[in-house]
Amino acid sequence: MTLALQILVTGLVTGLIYMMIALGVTLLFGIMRVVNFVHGELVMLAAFVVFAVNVQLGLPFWIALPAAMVMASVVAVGCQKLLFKPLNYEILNCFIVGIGASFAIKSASWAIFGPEPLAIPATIPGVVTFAGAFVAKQRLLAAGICIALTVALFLFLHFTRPGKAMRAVEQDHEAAILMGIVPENVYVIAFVISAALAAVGGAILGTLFGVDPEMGSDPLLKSFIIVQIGGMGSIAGTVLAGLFIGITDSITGTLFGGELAFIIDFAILMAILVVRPRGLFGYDV
Amino acid sequence: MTSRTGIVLGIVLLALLPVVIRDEYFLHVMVMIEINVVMAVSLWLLGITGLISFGQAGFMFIGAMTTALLMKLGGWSFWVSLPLSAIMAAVVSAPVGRLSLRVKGVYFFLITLAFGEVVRGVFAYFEHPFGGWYGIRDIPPPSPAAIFTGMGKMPFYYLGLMLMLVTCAVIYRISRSWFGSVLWNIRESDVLAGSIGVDVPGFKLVAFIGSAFFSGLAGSFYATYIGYISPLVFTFEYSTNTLIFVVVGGFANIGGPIVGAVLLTLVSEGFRSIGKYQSMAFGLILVASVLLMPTGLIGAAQGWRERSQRRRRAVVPAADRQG
Amino acid sequence: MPIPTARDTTRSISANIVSAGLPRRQLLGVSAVAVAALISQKPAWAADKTVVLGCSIPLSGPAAPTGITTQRTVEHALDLINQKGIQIGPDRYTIVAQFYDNKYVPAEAVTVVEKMLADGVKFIFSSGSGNSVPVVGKTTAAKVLQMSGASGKDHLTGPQFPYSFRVQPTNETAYALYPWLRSNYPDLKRVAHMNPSDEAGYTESEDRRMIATKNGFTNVANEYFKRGATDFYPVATRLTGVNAELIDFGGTIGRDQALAAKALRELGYKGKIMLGYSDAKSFVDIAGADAAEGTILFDTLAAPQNPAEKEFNDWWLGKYGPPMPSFAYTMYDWPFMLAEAMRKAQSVDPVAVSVALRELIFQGLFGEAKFGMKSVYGLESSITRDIPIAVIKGGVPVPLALVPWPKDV
Amino acid sequence: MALLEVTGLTRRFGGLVAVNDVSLTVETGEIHGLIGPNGAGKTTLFNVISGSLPASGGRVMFDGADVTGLPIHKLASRGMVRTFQHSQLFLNFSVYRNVLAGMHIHASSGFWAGLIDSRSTRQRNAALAERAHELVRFVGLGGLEDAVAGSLPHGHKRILQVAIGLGPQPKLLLMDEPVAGMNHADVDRMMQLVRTLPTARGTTVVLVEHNMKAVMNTCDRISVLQFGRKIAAGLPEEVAADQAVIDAYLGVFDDDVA
Repeated sequence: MTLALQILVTGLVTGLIYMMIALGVTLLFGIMRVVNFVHGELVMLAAFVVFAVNVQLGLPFWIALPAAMVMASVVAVGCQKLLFKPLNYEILNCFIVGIGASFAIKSASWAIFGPEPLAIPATIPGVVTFAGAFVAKQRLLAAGICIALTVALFLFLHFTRPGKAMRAVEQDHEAAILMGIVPENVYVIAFVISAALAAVGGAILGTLFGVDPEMGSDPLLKSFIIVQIGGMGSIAGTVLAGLFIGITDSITGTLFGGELAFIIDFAILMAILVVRPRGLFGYDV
Repeated sequence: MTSRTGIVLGIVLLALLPVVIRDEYFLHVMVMIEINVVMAVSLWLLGITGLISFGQAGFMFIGAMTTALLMKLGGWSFWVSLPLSAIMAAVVSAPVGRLSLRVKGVYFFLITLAFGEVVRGVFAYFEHPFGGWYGIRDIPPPSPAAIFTGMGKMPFYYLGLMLMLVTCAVIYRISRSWFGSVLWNIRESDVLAGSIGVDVPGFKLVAFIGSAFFSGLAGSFYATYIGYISPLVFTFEYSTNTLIFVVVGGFANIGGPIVGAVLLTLVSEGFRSIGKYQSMAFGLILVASVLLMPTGLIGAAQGWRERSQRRRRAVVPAADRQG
Repeated sequence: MPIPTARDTTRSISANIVSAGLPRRQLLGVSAVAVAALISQKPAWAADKTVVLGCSIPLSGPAAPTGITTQRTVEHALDLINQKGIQIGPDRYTIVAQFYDNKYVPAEAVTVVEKMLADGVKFIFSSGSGNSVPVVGKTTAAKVLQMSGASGKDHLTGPQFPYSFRVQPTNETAYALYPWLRSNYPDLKRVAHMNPSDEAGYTESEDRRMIATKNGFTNVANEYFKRGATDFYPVATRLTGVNAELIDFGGTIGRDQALAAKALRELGYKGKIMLGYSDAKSFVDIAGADAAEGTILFDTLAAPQNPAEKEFNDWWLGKYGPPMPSFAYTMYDWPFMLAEAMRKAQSVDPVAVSVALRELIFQGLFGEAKFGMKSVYGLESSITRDIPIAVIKGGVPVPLALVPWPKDV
Repeated sequence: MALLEVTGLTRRFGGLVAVNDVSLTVETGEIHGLIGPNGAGKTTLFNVISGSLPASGGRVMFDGADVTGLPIHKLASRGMVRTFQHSQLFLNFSVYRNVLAGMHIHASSGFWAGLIDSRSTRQRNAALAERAHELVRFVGLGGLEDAVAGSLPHGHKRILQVAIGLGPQPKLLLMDEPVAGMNHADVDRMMQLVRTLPTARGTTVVLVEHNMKAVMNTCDRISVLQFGRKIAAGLPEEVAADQAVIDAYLGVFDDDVA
């Protein structure tokens, strides 16, 4: 029973973090059909900014975080204007350009930041115990931030003008243009939000798992899987799939060991796609 | 026909290359190019059907593993293992294709990616007979040993050259046959192709299997050439690299994947001496090439030629873009 | 062919009837240029008093920290060596290193080594067993001296590879560690093993379990995890369930060590943790001082103990700033050993140098170092030396012992 | 015997019933119109009949056989071909190649034969090429063989789509809004072409259309859908006089004549 609870708690928390990063991917995909491969690098760069501001400059985490969000947004919009827009957001070319940019950024980061893994100290150290299951307070904080931001994203999309414009573009591109919405502006907002989510993800990963140039690659791969299981472009699907993958990871990892978990994850992905080709909540692409 | 003369001349030059340049490293790079070309061209066969796979290394791995097991454990000859490996990759690809072709677009990207990782995971998990993370080492070279162990890389160069030429020739024939033209139609519009009686899932599946077949071939050759395979080799990055060859080269004709594989392998090799900046340079070149030539080198070359022809004729077709 | 005429348009397949010759011609032109480029890249031999040391190391990707640390260390060691030079007869030799990125991918590593062999490099350093094993056959055949910073046991070291040396004790550290543990921590009986799921991890796990059993320990668990996987909670949950008294992290390196230790402590694990190849400072930074407390660090130098270590430490901190990775110390000796062997052999012929290297007894950072382990691998090819051990106390690494290399191995 | 006989066809999307128990008979050689206000379920009915969507209930008999649930390409090889509301063309290919592609089912000389380029393949292909040219001329696109499909004016694109659909020599051509978005001249041209199909190509036609004038002038018989149900069927003048139909459209007639 304790084991089951431990598995659940572990899975929920990691699921929420994955979800956070995947939301940025799905947002962009929903709105402009672009799979942003640089997203993982935004996570990584944001973590380095948090490290620089928080550890090296000694300023509080709550100042470092917005700084990272701003920096990630600038890089993301830079990528949009310089890489994706010139390609008319054509999916395959954007994918490849993203891979190239990601290579270059990662490689440059190794050269700049050096070989040592760095760490951002926990904002609240310590462990919480309930009913025999353990969880670090920092993880609970991370989970809280993820939930808060997801709710904020939902409210933004449904109750603000730019949010509604984004949904309009997502649902019917042509109609949105007729309504006087300028897609390019909506894209910028989407990139900024997506980057901000990535930055928060990076800050959280940095405090939990340390900072290094490769830290964005694994979460990116994970978020691809989540986004696909949830259905490309579906926020609700991404939330559910994030939690789902978090918990399956936790179950397979705990019961069968890390190695097998890796195969099982992908097997689940394939199975879901065979049964529901567009994912849980996806629409035709 | 000048193009035919050009091809014959090219083949003759390639055949003479090791005689002119007796440099083992150069020959090794050429062998890697041959393998990359086979992979890129096999992926291109999917590309002309409008499909993009991120799991091509998975089929390569299956081919390589089949050869490794047959030759090392079974003591079989390479010449038997080679076709069997390609067939094994094709056999595995049939059910995989059946299932994965139910999804389209980005979903297909990712399901193939997942497949590649599952292949790696399975080979890594089962130490017997696949060798686990150790992989399989000391895979023997082809027979006769006198030629393949005693003469350096030259025999491998010729073997690879043969495989490359055969693969290119067959896939070129396919792309120019009626069958191939149907694949192009599917790439243009699979809905329309279906409405006029094309069994779209069937054609896609055949292209998928064919593509896996040639990837298996490349894997088999890789195994006997390098002599060592492991899950560290046939990674997602390897699949991605293959795709990059095709995209940078262009889809428009078979020259695309060939030029892409050759150029990028050489570029990457050329930057090797800059050590830690090699990956950075490769990434930047990739970005620049896609931005400057979104339809690939071949597309850019065609566009350039068309523009110059048009300028010569000074005829501008009145294209009506409504509807 | 029913496919229409050559007048068909843009992307149509027939367009290449006309163009088929072009890519081929382009291709040939380009390859000619590239060939020229490749050939012209042969290292500029600085007269006849230079020996080239080719290094195939990961400089990008997840394994990059090892490669970058190695490159910095080797550069410094060679600076020191070259200040004096290597006097062979009337000639004064210096060693020039070339660093190539093998990306920790075997095929890349093979290409790198092919390039070095073609360039006439006679001394090669290779990092990572997956990158070293596939090339050792080639270097042996070419009579090139290969030094590997890798596990890989008899796949790299043995009578069939007379010019291949392993310069870092990896799985072999267990030969020294477990007897030391038995006498210093007599209460510890139940050992759990945790390793990355790759060949280094497998090698470590195999040897450590075997050696632990020989020394009277009970192996209660053997876990593998995917390198670079961020969340250790699942693996840690498994490990906390087996009542282990000691968890041996084996081939786990870098960030993974800290994350695993942190997860284990957060999940309530109370026993001992033992790990190696680490940089103590970043381990404590990431794991947190509480989680790191009491961890035994093998083959880890907590702080410089002698002038040579001090000099190296100061140089590193001066040039790259903190932290100084402990891994660098373990990569420091071999360039000096190579130079010394050349001096002893009075030759830069790899075969002669190999013989001298095998006979060399070298005073390294951790005392006497020599190539040995004939009893295990059949040839003196794997480095043996004392193993420094540190322990984390109050958030900082403290030197604990210098465990002598067992006489019988 | 009727060429197409649809009985009790139903299609649901979740709770929504887009096509509700529709029965329909199309005789060989006729031009059958399918009309109804927006959202009446015409296109869905088309999609179900032509195999683009599975049916939730009911049966489709074509040419004496039950074809319910057959995939679209099997229906095409049995002689039932559909065209699409939005121009579906091989946009980057020439007009000639588009039409040639339409003859796919007559070209399948087998995979290997196609590869080897045998004499029989060549002969068959030569015959196909001849037929493709004939078809291009038949639909009135003669001289435009080498034009890129994507660069054609809208009206030509729709005509080209019909030509592609005629490639398999269908017994039945299902046309989804063939004159949508066309100007008067193009509408007349298209309708003239449609009227010749039964006699010149032996092709029966079912067409969904909003353009009432075109439908009334062209079709032999008309069925009317509303809210997924068939509310009337018969000769054009009968349908036009039907009170249910008038109620359904209520003034739409005038606006809709483009």
